[in-house]
Amino acid sequence: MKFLMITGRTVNQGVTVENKTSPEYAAETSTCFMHEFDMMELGLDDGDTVRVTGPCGDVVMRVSASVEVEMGTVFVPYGPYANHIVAAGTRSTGMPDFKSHMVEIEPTDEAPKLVHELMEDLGGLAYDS
Amino acid sequence: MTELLVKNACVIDPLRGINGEVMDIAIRNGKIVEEVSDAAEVVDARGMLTMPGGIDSHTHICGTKVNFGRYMSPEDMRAGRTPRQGAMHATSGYSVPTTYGNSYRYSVMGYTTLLEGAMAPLEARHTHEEFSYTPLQDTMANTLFDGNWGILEAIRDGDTKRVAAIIAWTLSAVKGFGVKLTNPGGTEAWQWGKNVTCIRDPVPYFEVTPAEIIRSVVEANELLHLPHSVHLHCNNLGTPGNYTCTLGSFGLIPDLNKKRQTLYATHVQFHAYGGSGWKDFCSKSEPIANYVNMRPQIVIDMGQVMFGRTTTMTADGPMEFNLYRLHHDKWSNHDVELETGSGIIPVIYRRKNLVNSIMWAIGLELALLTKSPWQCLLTTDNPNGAPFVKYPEIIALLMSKRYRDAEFATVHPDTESRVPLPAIERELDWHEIAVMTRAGGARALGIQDLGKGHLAPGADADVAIYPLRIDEVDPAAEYQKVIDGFSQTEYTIKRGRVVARRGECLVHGSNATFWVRPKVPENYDMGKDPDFIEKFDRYYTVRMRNYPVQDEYLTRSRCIETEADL
Amino acid sequence: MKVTLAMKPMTKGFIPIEAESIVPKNFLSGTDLSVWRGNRELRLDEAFSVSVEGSADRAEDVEVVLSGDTCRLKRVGEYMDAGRITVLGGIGMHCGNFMSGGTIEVHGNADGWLGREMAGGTIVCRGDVADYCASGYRGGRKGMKGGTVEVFGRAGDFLAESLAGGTVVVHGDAGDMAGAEIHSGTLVVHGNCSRPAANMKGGSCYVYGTARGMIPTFRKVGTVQHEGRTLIQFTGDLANRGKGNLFVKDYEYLD
Amino acid sequence: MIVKDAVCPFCGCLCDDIEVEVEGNRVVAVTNACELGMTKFMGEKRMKNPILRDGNRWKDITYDEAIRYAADMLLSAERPLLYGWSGTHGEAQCVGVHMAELIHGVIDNTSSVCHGPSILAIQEVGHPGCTLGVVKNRADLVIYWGSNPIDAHPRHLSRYTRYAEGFFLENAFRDRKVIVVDVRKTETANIADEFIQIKPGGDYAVLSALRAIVQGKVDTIPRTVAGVTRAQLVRVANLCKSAKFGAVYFGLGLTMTQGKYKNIRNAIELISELNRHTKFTISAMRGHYNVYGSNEVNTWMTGYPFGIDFSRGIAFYNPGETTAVDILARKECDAALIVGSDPAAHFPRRCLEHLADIPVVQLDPYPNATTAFCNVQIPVAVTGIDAEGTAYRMDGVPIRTRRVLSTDYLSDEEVLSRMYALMQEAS
Repeated sequence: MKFLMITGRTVNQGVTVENKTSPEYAAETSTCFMHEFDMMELGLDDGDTVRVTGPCGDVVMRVSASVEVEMGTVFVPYGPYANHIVAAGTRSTGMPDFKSHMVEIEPTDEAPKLVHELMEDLGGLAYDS
Repeated sequence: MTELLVKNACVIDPLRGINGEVMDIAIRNGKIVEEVSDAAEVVDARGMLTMPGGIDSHTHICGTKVNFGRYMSPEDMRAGRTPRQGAMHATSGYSVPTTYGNSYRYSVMGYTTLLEGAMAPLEARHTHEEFSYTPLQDTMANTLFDGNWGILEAIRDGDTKRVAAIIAWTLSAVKGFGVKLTNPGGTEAWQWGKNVTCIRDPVPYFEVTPAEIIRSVVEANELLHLPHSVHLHCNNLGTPGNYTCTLGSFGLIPDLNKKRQTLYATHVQFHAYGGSGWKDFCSKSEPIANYVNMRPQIVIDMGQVMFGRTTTMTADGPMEFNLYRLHHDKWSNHDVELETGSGIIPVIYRRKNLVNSIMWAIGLELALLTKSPWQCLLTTDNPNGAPFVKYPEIIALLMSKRYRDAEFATVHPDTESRVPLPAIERELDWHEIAVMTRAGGARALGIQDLGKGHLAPGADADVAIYPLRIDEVDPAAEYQKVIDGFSQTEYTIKRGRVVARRGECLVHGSNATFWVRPKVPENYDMGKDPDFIEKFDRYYTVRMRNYPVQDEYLTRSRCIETEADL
Repeated sequence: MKVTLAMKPMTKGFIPIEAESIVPKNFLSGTDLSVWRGNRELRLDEAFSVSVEGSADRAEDVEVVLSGDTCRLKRVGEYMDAGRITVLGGIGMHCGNFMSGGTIEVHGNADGWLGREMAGGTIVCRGDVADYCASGYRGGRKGMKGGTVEVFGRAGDFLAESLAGGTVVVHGDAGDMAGAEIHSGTLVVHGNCSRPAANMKGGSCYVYGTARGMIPTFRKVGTVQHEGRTLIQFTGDLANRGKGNLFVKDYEYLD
Repeated sequence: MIVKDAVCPFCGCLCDDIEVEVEGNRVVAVTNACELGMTKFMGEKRMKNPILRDGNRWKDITYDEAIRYAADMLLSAERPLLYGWSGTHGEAQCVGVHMAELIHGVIDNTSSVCHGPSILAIQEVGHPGCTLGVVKNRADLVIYWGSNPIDAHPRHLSRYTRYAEGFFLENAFRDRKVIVVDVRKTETANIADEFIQIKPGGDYAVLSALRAIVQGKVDTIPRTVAGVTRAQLVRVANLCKSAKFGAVYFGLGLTMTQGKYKNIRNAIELISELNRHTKFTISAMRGHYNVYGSNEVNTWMTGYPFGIDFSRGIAFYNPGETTAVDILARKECDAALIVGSDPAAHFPRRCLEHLADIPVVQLDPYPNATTAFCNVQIPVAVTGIDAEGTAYRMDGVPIRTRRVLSTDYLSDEEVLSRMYALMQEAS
């Protein structure tokens, strides 16, 4: 199903943003907030995982029902998960289209990756000590 | 110990009564001295015009609104860009250059001391930060009190000593220098989108008039024995017929200080307008200058307008909004809680525009009709009337009737019937220019005793040597030589070092900031006043402890302590 | 005189090269010119294989032909006042900035800011143009002031922003905010575009396709015949001063 | 020990009334801060020493080695990018600008992916604004447009608007109306007196319609505009015109959606129009505690707030070309210094792919997402916790942060100054 993906700040994203190696940060920024009717349509329950495919690839997130989002849109807290599928074009303004990406969402059995796994997929090297 | 000897200088030093005498100037460790050893480095001035470093007694170079003028104007920034080179950092901008741009261009013109005309206390830290990136001039900041709630309430209560106490606390806290009133009362009214039209309109809620604010703050200023007088930007700037308001404001001022004026009225060009509207707009420089001629307690500066593009910026928020309605271009406004405000818009002054042509004439008339150069200082209210790089042209206009006539022939043809300029024959001499650009500024700001504006032993060794032979140049005829000569010094010496030579700045430098700490009796210490503290805590959005500007922000601190009569 | 500049392959291929020296009149005094790759100055012949045929006394008689991978070559033809530049492939940003005369023809695609603040002359792009074609500079009030830009492919966003004179024609679709802040001159989009002529103050904007996300503050005047097409005429943006004319074949509001 | 009036180095509210309780050089309690600020003050898990990526492992190195590495990297680059700067103090930002100037690099800050579009709009039409206290003391109407303070600036409502006591408002909560405009019914919308729900991408159209309505041109407006009824728009326009003092606070809902800066331009022009009727101001909800400071510093030193390219010696500014996302996505830089931000968490993936290809040095107290792309990371003190320095609040008010802990970590300014000194020696 196609959705408009909007990204934005949340308290939990802010609380965990200074500790990006934490599971809490990963959990918050890999959450895909969705209208419950849309979830029903896709046969999803809170905490189920979905594959979200955007213009630049796909990423696995967990869904969470939210009364704040309209049907047909999903909300994802700013972070590495949303950015894994956001296109880098800025329409020559410096600013990517963080709040206006059409994405395809489908249920999956895969679990979301850890933040450092996403980074390693792109050529980074995790640091933990 | 570093020593420098400037030889064969043709010195004009008005505060010491020296007018064109060829002499040597000895400098040791940044100060003028009687003599130096043979080991001193020698600069041969070869008979060139040598004066104390220039002092701009009213300019806008640092702080919130100046930086916002830059921020909103990338098109202005690209007009004057230079790369990093030698000791000079990169610069950008024409009408509102970067701090380095300001500092280098002023230095190349021989200016060594600058007074920032308007600093909102709440944002003072910003002004001081930019001062430290203005390395080649000593700096000081006029501090805005025009809409200060504590002061408005104290005036309403008739308590001038409390007015003084609040000024004292604030100047000390924000490391300010002088007391600035910009459209007194008007900036508070503007926070409701209103204004005061002249000195008798009450300020909403506080119910005090601009006249009461001016009188009371002038008295408080003298109670504190501040070096500088109150620095007033009159109400009603820029509107036809405002000269009556200006005269009314001047009429409020008694003569309270023997050493200097009691009121410094800034950019009076913008306040010397006749007419009932733009259609019959005309110059009223004559009544203004006549009044100043009879009142030694008043010093004004020109606020000269020069043709071309610039950016206007002032704490006078409502005036800027009115300008925006005329020009319909960009408009920025920034009200500051409990204190003041500001506005910014870009403008272009055009020769083909009658009003602009009259404005251009009025500034020159004020300087030419004011008999004593000590009472009318040379400014453009940079960048409001024009960027300061236009000063050499203004000097030439004042020194040459022929140049004025040549320029006059290019302005709007109807100007002639609206202004007295064509009939004015006076041509200022080198000495008068020296007064208007340094000595007069030092006296008006009250910093001559701190070693500014003259070259007596003990003074700061700030010296400007211009490539001009005053015995050879006839300024009335050779005005282009005057412009060229004042555009670029042969040497600019700051604190005893050659900082600029023929257009190039040679050292990185570090500024000193002058500020005032009036000593008040315990019962007038606002830092301990329960009512003051309570209101501060309730209505400001920063904590009182976080408000004062810390010592870290001053590269070199020159604190002036005064004893208040409270 | 014909100057041929064939781009040499670069080791750090992605760093853009600024080549404002590539203007016909500069070649009248030889090819001893430099370009900049990032913060390094290069001689023209370090970046290009240079060949010159014939000679000329005036810029009008100079043609510069660029070949090779010129997609990252910026500022070609800046301040050009006469002569001709032909780009066989694509061209980088800011081609023809401040141009006042002569002709630039780009056979491939052009990157952003093609013909920025152009005052005269002609630019033809056979491919697509990226954002801000024929626009102004940041904070400026005037975009292109004169001359002609013709694009045979599509245009990106902010096409002809603040257009203040001259003519811009795009044969394909244009992106979002085509002709925003237009105050004079003519913009023609043969295809579709989004939110044309936003905040219009003057000038004319024609959309021969569909105006998507039509701005709700244009007043519909009626239909007109224009070059064999029936177009719906609107007057300027009422949010501003209601001046200028927008003609569209079709429109959709975001209602 | 309790440190009073500490300054919170989290968001642009820059709250300066925080009480921090310190025991044994650890923060044990934080009073007055919101959850975001409290977590920042209590932050642990700092990186202990500089690290160097050595093939597929990390190696500890000394500060001297790390600083030397960074200086050499930047000196040899043809187009270095110096990015971040919002999470550090002004004094460090100044060194950064000098560095960019010296090595002819590009310096950009996080506003390019935050309120950069707002700055572009301000550069077209100006900015009628005010300090936060003016709103607190006067505003009887506050509009949050595309901003969600409950999540992003939690104390904005209590310190300055909805719940703040004001001098000219007898009962602030009752006398002050709050309107929220958003595409989502956020928690902030729940505490508003009026909620305007716009279809995604419809802000520009709604703002145009409001501008026309404020000028009395109601008839041409379609019955609904981007999901908002004309009746509601007329009601809101009247509310605005009849307010004594109105204040708009907008957020990334305007800067990140279609049209980007044109949305903000339209909002500013609406406010300028409203000033013909009453007093109105508009301000951006700046994110990082010192992103505005970075804009200020850049502006007084280079003339431009962000996205400054010194490749050619002079400062060149053109967001969309000289901004970090564009440069990385187009692979146009060959080295990167990251200070006070975490682009790997906040930039689209294509940018990260290039970070993986070029040498990267980061100054940050914590391991973060960007760490994975670093060749060297240098841990530093946290401004506002173990380093002092200047920060500019979202309304331009500069405040000096306090130090609440003393540690051995060098501040950003100290590390950068040492790097800069090495570069000056070499050039």
